[in-house]
Amino acid sequence: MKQIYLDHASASPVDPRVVAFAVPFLSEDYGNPSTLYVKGLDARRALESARGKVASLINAESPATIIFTGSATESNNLAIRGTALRNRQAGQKVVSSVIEHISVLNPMKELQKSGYHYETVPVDASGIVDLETLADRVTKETVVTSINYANDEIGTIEPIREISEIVHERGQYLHVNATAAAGKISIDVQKDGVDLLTLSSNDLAGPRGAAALYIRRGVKVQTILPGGGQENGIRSGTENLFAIAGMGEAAVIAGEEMAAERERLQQIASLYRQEILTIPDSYLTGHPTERLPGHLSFRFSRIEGESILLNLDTAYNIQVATGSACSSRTLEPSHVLLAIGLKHEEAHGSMIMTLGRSTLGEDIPYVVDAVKKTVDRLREITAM
Amino acid sequence: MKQIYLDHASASPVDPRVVAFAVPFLSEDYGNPSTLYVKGLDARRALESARGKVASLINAESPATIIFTGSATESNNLAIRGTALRNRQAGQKVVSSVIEHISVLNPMKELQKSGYHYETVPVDASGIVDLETLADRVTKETVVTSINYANDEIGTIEPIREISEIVHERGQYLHVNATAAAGKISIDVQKDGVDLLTLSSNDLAGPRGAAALYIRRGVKVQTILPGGGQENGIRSGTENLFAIAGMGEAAVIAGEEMAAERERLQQIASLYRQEILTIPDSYLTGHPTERLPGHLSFRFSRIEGESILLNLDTAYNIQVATGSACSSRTLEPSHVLLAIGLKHEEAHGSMIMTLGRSTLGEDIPYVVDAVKKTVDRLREITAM
Amino acid sequence: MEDVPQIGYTEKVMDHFMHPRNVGAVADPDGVGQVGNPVCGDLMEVSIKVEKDVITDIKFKTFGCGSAIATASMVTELAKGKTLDEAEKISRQDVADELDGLPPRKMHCSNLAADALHKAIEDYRKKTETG
Amino acid sequence: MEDVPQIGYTEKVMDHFMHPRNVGAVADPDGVGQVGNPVCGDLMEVSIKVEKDVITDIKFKTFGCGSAIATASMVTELAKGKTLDEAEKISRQDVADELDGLPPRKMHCSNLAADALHKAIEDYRKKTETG
Ligand SMILES: Cc1ncc(COP(=O)(O)O)c(C=O)c1O
Ligand SMILES: Cc1ncc(COP(=O)(O)O)c(C=O)c1O
Ligand code: FES
Ligand code: FES
Repeated sequence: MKQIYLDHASASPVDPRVVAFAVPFLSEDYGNPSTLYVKGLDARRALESARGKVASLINAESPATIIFTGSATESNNLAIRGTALRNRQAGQKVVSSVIEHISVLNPMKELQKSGYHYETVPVDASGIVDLETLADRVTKETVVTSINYANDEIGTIEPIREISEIVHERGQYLHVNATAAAGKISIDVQKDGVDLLTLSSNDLAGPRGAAALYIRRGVKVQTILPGGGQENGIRSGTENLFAIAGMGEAAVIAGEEMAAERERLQQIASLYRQEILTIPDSYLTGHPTERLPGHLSFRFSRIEGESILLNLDTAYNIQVATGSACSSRTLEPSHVLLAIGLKHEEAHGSMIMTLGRSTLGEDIPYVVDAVKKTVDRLREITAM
Repeated sequence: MKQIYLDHASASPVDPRVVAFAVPFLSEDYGNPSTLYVKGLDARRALESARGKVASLINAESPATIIFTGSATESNNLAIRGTALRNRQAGQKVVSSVIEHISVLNPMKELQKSGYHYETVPVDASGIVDLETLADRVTKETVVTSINYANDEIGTIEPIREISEIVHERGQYLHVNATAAAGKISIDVQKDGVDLLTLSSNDLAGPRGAAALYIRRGVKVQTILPGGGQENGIRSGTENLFAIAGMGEAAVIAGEEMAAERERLQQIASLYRQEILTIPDSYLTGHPTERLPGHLSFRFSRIEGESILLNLDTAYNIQVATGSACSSRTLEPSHVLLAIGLKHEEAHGSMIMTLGRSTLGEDIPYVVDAVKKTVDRLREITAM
Repeated sequence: MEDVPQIGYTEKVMDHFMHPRNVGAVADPDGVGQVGNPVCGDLMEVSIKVEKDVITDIKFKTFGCGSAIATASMVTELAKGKTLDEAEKISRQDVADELDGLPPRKMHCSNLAADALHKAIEDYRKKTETG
Repeated sequence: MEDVPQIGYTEKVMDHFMHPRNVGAVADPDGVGQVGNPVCGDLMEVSIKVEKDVITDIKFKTFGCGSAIATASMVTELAKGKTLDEAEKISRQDVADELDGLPPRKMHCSNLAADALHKAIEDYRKKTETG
């Protein structure tokens, strides 16, 4: 059975062009960028070239604003804890929306444990951050405010420029987790008014093991990984050139193909949406229009998401995600689905489809049929 | 000109067998191990299999004692800061030798800044930790004592079992940075009496982007990277399966080939040593016998290491390392060379050769000749 | 070395999930048990038909995960044809064992199915006592 | 976008490092300057021969890095044939520029070479004044 993978937000296959570009860094061009012989200098050039490529994708003012880390989780930790700790004399308050990724929420809670004041900002039913509350919560003691560029579970894109204005009128630095958005919609850190921005390699169809943190010039950030002093002292550890070079190349490809790919995925997504919403008691979650191009999130009443996921996988070889409590590590429903006002049992029926480069329009009828049959079968079993 | 790479401690080429094993995890078996469909479960199986392989290499009591991180730097930070912070009610003292890697020293200094009492233990002229001073410094308030299994700059292997006894008689946990030693000499965390042990993928000829921290059952460690709760809550972030699976395979190969490879490298190293020490005013640094099998560290009077390195690279395509001040980020001589009692100008003439799987005995005459000519040439220029 | 957690569902679980036995509600039931899962918020309903203290028919419905569906299916198979006393002894562990194990995180679902069965029996007993 | 730091040595530096000009000590020198590098502990020695206020011969020795060797070599080239007044004006920056730049971390080495030259001139001047 042909595999139809619709869970790109969880993990993306690395683009074969990126693999071809990056593999030589494993066994041939394996020099350590800190060494002084030619092989090391070549490695450093490759590193700096990747930095420039990532900087270009988000229109950063200089490659030097890009710090490579090992993962989006680490970039978020660095942005939040590194910035808050470095600037603690300027204030000990931090703010985020309630729908941030757990790799934002948990560093915030860490700061809270160590005495910081942490406040959250609610979102409306479509997942848009409540700007009035934001304006209330952000004060001049608020060192870091963290808002996602787009949400990975419901696809909603936040009004970052308005948010930036509010944050900068009242507080200090705006961190934006753009993990789900980078490479999918165009990001301009300068126009958007962002101080710190997280993006990850794998979400650009690059290899895992690399992510970046954009740090606007002048923003002081303290390392959270002390050691050899690589990455300008902000992130120690011998650079993972395979992953970093791959991320650079993935950024180039994403930049070049974004406009066309966005169009293509939007079309496929809109067909999916139309068809799937013909199922009785099915709903789109997240914003109807302000959403990531290849992002689809639904809920179906009276059935449970893990069952949907397993049935689609087992019977149809289709991979999707869910925000159901049953499928989570903690057996709690997605905090994002609850935050947009869903009841526990409504969140239970969540199904998330995230499209990617390999997604084909021709598979739509097969997938739609599979979803319909899956919902039907589970509704026959349901106790609701 | 054929390349003769003798700087494996800085960066190792990934073994082609490891590349072949790991590459499918990029674009085919790219599932996220936290997902529930078959592709995700297969990824989790690969992850757990890698965990078992790494556990075997160091004879850990269970795969569950292995936590994957992104780098040796991160493992060291986790071992030191994560353990100290989690156990702060048990004591706020930490100890290390003076010749630890900077990714051990700097986390120690971080703890010191936050109020911990940090003491160091000297080494003798061969780099062996002074056990009497160790016994003096480690007290029951000493939560973490960190000692390297072997030193990456001078190759000296520490008497870990004796150190373990001293630490456990007096203090609490022993962390051992085995980055330079793992895969080269056999390590048995149970017999050695180690509580926490760092090892890295690349030093096993696996890809960068993975490292491990062995945490003996019962030792409580706090995360330093809060987020999604992967790796049993101790290290968040979607698992870098390419690197982790590669590390697992690299551990298997290292385990299987260690005995033979050790023998082979010891022979080559001993020939190198014999020949190079015929150069006037040349000295071995580190321990004469208790040293890593493929590790050679020398110093030559009156000349400087960066020049040696550059000359060998440019004129002979041979890559080596140096602990000279001129080649370091900070323009300070290697703290390790100073710690074994070298004067600043003696440390200046350091040359480190670390052999690896691709090192061939047949290259010895060429390399020795190149080193001799290099030393001669630089001595003609020297102002000493 | 041990300690390797079970990864994913066993073949038996997947078989019962994909082809659940005894789905639905028995007509004119003699006992019905409904329980909610306090852990993850699911719902399970088991209905039984009883003749001479023997469970002659049993069906389930569930608003739950793969494990909930499979354990319920297994419980109905185990209970069918058993006397009430025997069926009452079917434990959470029995259900998990019959399915060749459940992932640790999913053990609580097997409670759900066994609890619903026990409640259905209780319901039957209450009705017959009072009736 | 700018801000890309220089990576490694330029071709000119490597040429001077591999083929340093004017290595050694001039016989019977008219001035000698020796400086230690306060930053990394290296040593640099420049010796000059002076005729009618013109540097007719100049040689260097250094116990230093690639950059120290190359900058010293360049300094001797720049100074040879120059009057003392001209040679005194050779600055650290001149040396670096003539070599098409140095990595930021290595700029201090160019100080070393220029300083040694200036000291040699000073030494000559002192000797001739007092002599
Ligand atoms: C929006 C968002 N941010 C951050 C992360 C963390 O990424 P990683 O797990 O690769 O560190 C994820 C991961 O899925 C994500 O979706
Ligand atoms: C002994 C030792 N420990 C730790 C490290 C840190 O490793 P990484 O830079 O890969 O994090 C190194 C790196 O060279 C090392 O040699
Ligand atoms: S019913 Fe929710 S986890 Fe099984
Ligand atoms: S002489 Fe030491 S860095 Fe140049």
